[in-house]
Amino acid sequence: MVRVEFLGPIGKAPIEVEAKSLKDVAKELQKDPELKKWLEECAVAVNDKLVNTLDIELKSGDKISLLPPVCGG
Amino acid sequence: MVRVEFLGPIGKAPIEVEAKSLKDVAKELQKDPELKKWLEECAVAVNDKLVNTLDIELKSGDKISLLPPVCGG
Amino acid sequence: MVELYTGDLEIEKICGKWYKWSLDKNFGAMVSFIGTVREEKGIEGLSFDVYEPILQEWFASWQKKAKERGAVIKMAHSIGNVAVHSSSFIAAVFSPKRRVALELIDEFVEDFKANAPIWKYDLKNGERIYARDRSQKISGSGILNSL
Amino acid sequence: MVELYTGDLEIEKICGKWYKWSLDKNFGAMVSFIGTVREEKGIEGLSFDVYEPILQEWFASWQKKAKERGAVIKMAHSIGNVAVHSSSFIAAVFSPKRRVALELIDEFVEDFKANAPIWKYDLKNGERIYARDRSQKISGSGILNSL
Repeated sequence: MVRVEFLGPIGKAPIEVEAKSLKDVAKELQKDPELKKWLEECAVAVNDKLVNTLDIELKSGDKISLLPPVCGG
Repeated sequence: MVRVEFLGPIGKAPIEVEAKSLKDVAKELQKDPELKKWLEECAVAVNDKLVNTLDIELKSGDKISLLPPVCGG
Repeated sequence: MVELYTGDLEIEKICGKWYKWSLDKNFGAMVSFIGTVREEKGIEGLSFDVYEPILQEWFASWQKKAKERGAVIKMAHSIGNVAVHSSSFIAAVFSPKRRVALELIDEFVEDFKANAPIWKYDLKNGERIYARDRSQKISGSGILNSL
Repeated sequence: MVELYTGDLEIEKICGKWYKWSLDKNFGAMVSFIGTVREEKGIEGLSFDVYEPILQEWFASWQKKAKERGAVIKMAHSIGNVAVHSSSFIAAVFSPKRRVALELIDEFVEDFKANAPIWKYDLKNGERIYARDRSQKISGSGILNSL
């Protein structure tokens, strides 16, 4: 099981997902119609490192974070 | 008579010069060998306005300032 | 490390602390950027969420870049509510050379706006409204939708 | 108007005063540049001569340029001796937009270095030595030698 966290304005509680890769996580999240618009706009971090590809293997306990568009300052 | 002031590191007391134009002032200052190196490096102001040409008529009481290379901050 | 504070920043205190710290380090130049909440569209203020783990890592990578140019960066940011005409952000670059300081503050602030994991909300009639239209996608966004 | 002070600048006081002044003016960004005397070549400090009439006019022309872009510039400088690890120069740009503030501070500081009528001396063994090698000719220099 990996943990998926939804940061900032997404306002959704963390979920646990059965996944062997980031691709599995993407498939799972795409099932939720409310997440549709966020998936298009979010960056993704695995264990707090931003990633640029879905070709990443995951192990149990990994943390996936979704980061929507930012505006600090 | 116009007044010529030597600013900053030139370290020379002001002088009064008989001059009808800035060209007259230049001719007068060129007679002083100690000013030679400064004339090459200095900008010139007439009544506290920087000027870019010697073709400027002067009247009695005008103030000419020599500004050597600067370094503020 | 980014300094994070709940509510608005005490700019004079933070800036004074950094300035004093810098004096015996032989930096010739300190350039600072302060962001203050503007009164517009009837907002009472702004509110901020910060994701600290990625923010600190992003900042550490900038500190490394600064060090390679002989400079140091400092930054503080607010978490939560900040009223109109109060400050939520300050960054400063310290460097022996003025060109490095002037160039780094510009690059740093622009990258901060584009990539620091901080989310902004307008405070209006007591509500917290995500400032989506002023927000930027972090580079690499959208991969979860790319299958 | 440029603020001129004898000896080193009380940066925290000046900066705090400007910051407080700015808060209700609805500027979103304040960018400041502070110049501090570096310890090098065994100097005790620096010393400055300022020609105020042309300095104020030069500054007024920059204030006009800033105003056209919705910004305000403030500046303070030392006259006379400033010890190593003390500050002699501070400038700040206030603007509703961050890009204007970041660009203006850079242009202003560079033009200040090239054209503000201020002369710098090293203080070494109690002597005041003109820093000719670090000084720049004001544009239009040399016309008195051009006949």
